[in-house]
Amino acid sequence: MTAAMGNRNVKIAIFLVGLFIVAILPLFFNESSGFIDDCTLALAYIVMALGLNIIVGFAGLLDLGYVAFFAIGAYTMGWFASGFYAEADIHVFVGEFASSIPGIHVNFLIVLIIAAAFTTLAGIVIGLPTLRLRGDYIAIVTLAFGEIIHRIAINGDEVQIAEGFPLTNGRQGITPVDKIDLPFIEPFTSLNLRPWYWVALALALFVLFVNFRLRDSRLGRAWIALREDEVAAISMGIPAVKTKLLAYGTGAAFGGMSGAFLASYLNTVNADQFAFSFSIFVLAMVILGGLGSIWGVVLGAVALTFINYRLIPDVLNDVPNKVGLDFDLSELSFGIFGFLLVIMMVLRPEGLIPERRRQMELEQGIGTGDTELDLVEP
Amino acid sequence: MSMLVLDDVQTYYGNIQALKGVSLTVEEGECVTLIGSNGAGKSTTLRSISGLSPPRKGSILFEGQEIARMPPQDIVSLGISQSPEGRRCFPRMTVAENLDMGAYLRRDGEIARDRDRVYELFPRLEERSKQKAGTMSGGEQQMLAIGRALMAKPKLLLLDEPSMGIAPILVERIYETIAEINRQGTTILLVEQNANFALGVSQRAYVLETGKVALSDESAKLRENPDVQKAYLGA
Amino acid sequence: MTDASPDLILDARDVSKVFGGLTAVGGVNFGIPRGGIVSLIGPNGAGKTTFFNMLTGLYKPTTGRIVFDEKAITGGRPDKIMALGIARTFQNIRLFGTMSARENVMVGEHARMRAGLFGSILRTPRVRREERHVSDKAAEELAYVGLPPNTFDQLAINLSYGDQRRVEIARALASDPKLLLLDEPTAGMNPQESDELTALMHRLRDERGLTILLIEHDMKVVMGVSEYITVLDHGEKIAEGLPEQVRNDDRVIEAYLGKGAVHE
Amino acid sequence: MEAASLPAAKPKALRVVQDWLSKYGLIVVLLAMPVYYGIQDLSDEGDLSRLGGNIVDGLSNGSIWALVAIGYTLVYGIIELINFAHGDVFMIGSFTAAGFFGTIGLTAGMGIPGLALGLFLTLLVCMLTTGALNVMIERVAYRPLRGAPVLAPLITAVGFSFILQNVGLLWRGGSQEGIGDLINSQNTLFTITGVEITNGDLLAMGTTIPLVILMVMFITRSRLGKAMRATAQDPEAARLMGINVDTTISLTFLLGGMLAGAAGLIYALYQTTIWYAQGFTAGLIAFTAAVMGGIGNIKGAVLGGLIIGIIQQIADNRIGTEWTPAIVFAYLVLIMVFKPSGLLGEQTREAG
Amino acid sequence: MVNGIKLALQQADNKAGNFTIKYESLDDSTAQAGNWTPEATSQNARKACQNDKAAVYIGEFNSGATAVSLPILNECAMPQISPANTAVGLTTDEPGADKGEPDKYYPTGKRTYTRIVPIDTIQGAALATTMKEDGCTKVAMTNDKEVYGAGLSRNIQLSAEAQGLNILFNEGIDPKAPNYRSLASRAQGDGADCFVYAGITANNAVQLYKDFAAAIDGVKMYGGDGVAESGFADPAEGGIPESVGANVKLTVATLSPDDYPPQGQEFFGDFEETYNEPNPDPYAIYGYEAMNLALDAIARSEDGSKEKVLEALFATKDRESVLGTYSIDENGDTTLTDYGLYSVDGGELKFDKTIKAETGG
Repeated sequence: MTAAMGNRNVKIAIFLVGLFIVAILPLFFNESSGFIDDCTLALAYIVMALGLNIIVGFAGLLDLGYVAFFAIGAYTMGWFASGFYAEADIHVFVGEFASSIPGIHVNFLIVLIIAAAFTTLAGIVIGLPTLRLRGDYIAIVTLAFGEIIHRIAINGDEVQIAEGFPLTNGRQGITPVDKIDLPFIEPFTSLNLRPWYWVALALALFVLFVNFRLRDSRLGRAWIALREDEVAAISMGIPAVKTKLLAYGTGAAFGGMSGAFLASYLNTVNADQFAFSFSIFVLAMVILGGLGSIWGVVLGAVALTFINYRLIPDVLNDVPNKVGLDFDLSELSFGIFGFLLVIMMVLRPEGLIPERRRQMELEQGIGTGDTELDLVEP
Repeated sequence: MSMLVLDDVQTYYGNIQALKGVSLTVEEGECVTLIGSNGAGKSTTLRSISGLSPPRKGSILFEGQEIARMPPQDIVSLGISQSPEGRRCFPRMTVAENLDMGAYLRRDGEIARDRDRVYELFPRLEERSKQKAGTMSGGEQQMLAIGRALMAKPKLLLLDEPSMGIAPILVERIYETIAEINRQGTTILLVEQNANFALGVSQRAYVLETGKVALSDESAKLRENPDVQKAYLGA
Repeated sequence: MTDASPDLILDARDVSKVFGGLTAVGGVNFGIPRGGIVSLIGPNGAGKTTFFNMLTGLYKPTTGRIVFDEKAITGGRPDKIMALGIARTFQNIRLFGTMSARENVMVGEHARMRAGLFGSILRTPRVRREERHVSDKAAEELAYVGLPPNTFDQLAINLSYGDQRRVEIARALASDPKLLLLDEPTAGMNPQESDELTALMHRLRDERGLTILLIEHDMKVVMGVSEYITVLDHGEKIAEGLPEQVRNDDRVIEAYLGKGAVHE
Repeated sequence: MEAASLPAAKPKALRVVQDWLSKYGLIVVLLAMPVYYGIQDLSDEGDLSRLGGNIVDGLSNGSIWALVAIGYTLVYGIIELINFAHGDVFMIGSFTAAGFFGTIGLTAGMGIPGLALGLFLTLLVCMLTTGALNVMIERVAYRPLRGAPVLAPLITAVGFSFILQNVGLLWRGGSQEGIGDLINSQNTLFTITGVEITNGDLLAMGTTIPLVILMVMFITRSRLGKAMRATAQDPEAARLMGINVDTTISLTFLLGGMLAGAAGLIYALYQTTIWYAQGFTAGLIAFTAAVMGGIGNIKGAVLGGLIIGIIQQIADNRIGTEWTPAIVFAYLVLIMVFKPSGLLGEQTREAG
Repeated sequence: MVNGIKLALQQADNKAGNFTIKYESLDDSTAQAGNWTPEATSQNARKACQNDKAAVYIGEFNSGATAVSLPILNECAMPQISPANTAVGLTTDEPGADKGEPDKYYPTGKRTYTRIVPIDTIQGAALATTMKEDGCTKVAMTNDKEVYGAGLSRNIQLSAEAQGLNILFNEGIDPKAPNYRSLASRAQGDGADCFVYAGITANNAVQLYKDFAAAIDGVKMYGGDGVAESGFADPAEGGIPESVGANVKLTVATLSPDDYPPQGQEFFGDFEETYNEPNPDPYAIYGYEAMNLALDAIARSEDGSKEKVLEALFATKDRESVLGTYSIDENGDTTLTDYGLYSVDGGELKFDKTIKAETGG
């Protein structure tokens, strides 16, 4: 027992030291450095990947439409914190510049909560008809919802909620979006990225905490049970749809929060961002990191973010130049991205940091989704 | 020369060792039973022979040929076929198609004759030849699984738990047929939980415990053995 | 069981289930007296497990009405029926392999727990207390069914077959059921283990006042433990009565038992 | 077989509605658009030629989706993998076709016999290329992951999809490219009751129908076809029959790839525009078609492809092309709600 | 376009006044998305801001991307020249702009953005005027829904309706659709005699024009500068067939090569020499001019600092360029308003005439 306690203390110590390093990291870089930018994006993607991890990793629901929550979160930011609804003139706890332009401008923290609420609601609406289905059918229906939301985003400019209040701004995007404006500190700017980084870090820590707590809880057990043997689980009194909805709704909320943050950070809500390939991008983080493995997913998100935003555009593309070749690698960038996905997956099929249970399921062939009831009794 | 010789066969699932050195022999024309409690390694022994779970160590000689690391299709073509645990019929194929799959590797002209022979052994299958296997009862599927294995015209037939989950009345019928198949000249290696019946049809038997052979003798003698009676027959 | 029996814990009337065009269970009347041990036997494909699945809510009956403890449960959701007091085990053991024996049993208590999403995230004192309590209770149940204490925290997949069966029963018991459904509990057990299980069933009934419904092929177990037996064939009830009556029933012998089937 | 959790007992009226919906909902969903617009046409224009035109166009487009969807369904049926790279194999088929036209110098001006021969040659080349490509992908990206977590090959599939798209991008550039209209695709061949049938329609349906019939016959009748079905239903039992499962899986990829190649050629001839990302859209649509029809079921895939083709054209014509994908996916969701196993869904291990 | 920029720099010998100029190309797409992304765009803008030596930011190509980079560049007062943006709202609040535009793009309140192409209001009017002159009555309109396409289509529609043309529909298209046959047959059913597309080639324009040409006999087809490139006009480069091209007219804010001042003539010669491409896309010349304007502004500034360059940029008056003589007004817009009407002939764009369009009809 004491050994276990000691072990636990060591872990906490390592975590705190790591956290300290991560927290002071931006101070070592220029305040608008590309590295801090990539880190901020990585943190925002960690929030999404950990959200998706609750859905796919914990509850075993293959969601190919996670981008829907990114979209809804981002649009919440667009609706409530930009000049998009210029007919309205509502300002709630916002800074000087935002107060000076027309539109609905609500403080970031409030929008963050609204975004979480909206996406949870959307998660329930999408989940209710979907989660009754099994296995890959969930995948295809969530994919379908993701695409429907994408289309609504693109065509929302034709949909008027009220006169002068279209649903979205279509491909033209909602730009610019209000910057974060927290109480007691200077308003954020596009050029000083440190505060953005710390906000993203706070969000990531929050979702990390929730992931850990949920994994070792009554709900966590119920999700494993449903994942491994749904029939046995419901026969043990676990309400399948409700329990899955809790996973789906929670995961959705984090997608929405990250989406709202990114909308403000990137200063735009553009319908073309919400394509199927983004769902795959986040899913790849989860699977590559190790399904269900919290630190694995964090690592997966960081790895793919840096590959996509730094390694390929800034490092690899310069290689031919450096060796004196007149050859533009940027034409090859998504081929390289694909190639890296294949290589990493083949080398580590169970993920970078595999989760203990998942690995066991694999070795023992448990919970392969074979939980059907037989039509004819044996 | 014995038809089948297993020598110190060790088989693993992942990191778990299921067989810890099984050695046994089957002579041509015999019916041999493996009994033992669940998890003793009976099914794994059969899977090792048929190539589904190749052993990590040890040798398996079939008619003098080493088959321990051959792929299943080569083992089938040498004349070993298996009726697996849980029957494993192709549920969306008809009875007749399932039987045809049994003869997949054969290219001789006697397939139709052998099908008739199976129908003779299991008249129920002929009645249902057009029915999808998945819609049949467990007992009927068991007949089909044995019939399908016979369609490969095996020299050695491996039967894994033919009585599992089947009504007593059908168990009786299936064992009568197994005895008949053996009489007609097919060598049989049988794995059973239901030791009473199995020892009834076989000439010799091995008792497996935790991945090793614990005991082997003629079936009739094992039936009299008090330890076996207590553990496997329910005295 | 006929209408004359006043205290039925479960009363199924005219229950049938049709899959596609196939009648798996056709118009069966079936009752279980409170505190009894009742068996359901019959050949494969007779509809026994389908019947089980209707009682526990996995299948919705095509026709008929099922009353449990004076509440209609026809077509109700499995988790709700479970919460009312019907627990079960499965024909092929369906434990959660990557969980320990204790965790498996804790899943069985799911319906009795209250911690929700926010409670789980915040881990309030109440939630901590509940977790501790449930964990202790799981250990009690495991001890009750005779699992060696050193195996409580082993993964279910690594337990011996007989122990897995025990854990499955403990998991069913964890929800404090009134009616326990056992689907071929002795399948794959050797005679010695079967005997132990028979003893456990008697204890459950005598010490805890549980009612037990059993599907079983092993006639020795059935005859040894049942107070009452119902025989199904092709989805219909062909016989019912005391063990002796059923064993000598011509239709039962013809359809199911065969002549020399019962070795004793 | 059904969803494992059932709704709690509900008031009677609601149950009646629910029963009615579960019986007829699917039919209502499927017929809603054609019937609504048919009535509208009859009242507005007095005949059904506009709807007829939509349906003919839909069948032609749909037959291309059908061929691609078969590849999805075969692969899913046998290894339960959503093969995201399949659409891009189809794209490579189109590109091969366009490249080969140029190489052997096919032009619209040639006589019909020469053109027919040339196209037939192209068809063979395309089918072989994409078939071989698909087999190669399976060897490199999926076979090493057999026995790995089920989602791992999904990511390698996506990876290969990116790689193939990049190949297409380098091959023919980044934007849509018009290619020679060899068969005068949009020239009217004849008119039935006001509905124009074009050369392209004839080509699409005339190539698809025999290919589908051949494929169904191969799978139901031939020895290898039976081996494929057996492997799909129970790979381990199949091995006990002496079936070489790896070879059978390769064969499945070969067949799927060949059909995708044929679809690629038809697409190139019919649309006369190709681009590197066409496979992504096509893949999504074809996969939807496969699921709609009941994944694992060839006839279902064909039916799903044709239905989607028709929905697309009606939506393009009446509602607007920007909404079309949303409508297709909404249909998918509704069909899944009313019939979770798909239109002709068989019991698959996964779907239950 | 990048080639045009590079050429200008090369000709100036990498010098502007006393300053040596280095050009750094920043890609605004990512591997995962394959298209311009806000992440990469804002990163590029910040990179430029962070670089003390950066004096001018040339870009973006997409108006949507400019909406992202402009507010960032505005914060660090970086002078920006777009060679291609035509969206109205980036600089003015004239019709076609959304409410709140353009102020919302300028958090510092100071203008930092200029462009050398005329805004959509003018092109929309030019297209509408042309259609009216050609005798169109019922017009089927399509657009690609992007900032450029949607904005232009709005302006065409406003102008066309003012001139009495009947707009049957103005459909946003799905650029990923395999074809537009059903949409074309709808236009045919409605009796359309003219067709116009506002958008870029890369959004499936070739297929769109082909399908409308096939569905409607003798339809007259129009397009804006978004499709005025060889990739659209030349069948050898995957563009529309010659038979379709014969019915297509396009407006571009470039004049006839013959009308160009001498420098312009020179440009075409040099471009051919350097890149072995006799017929550069119209945007090549914009890229070329954008760089030249940048060099000019740097040279005119005294110290090459961002503040001075910005001042110089907005002080551009009567600059003689390859595009003609123009000034930059206080909004950052060019004073050029002439549009050239081109027809497609044998796979090449051929100058027809210069249109003097009256905005708003």
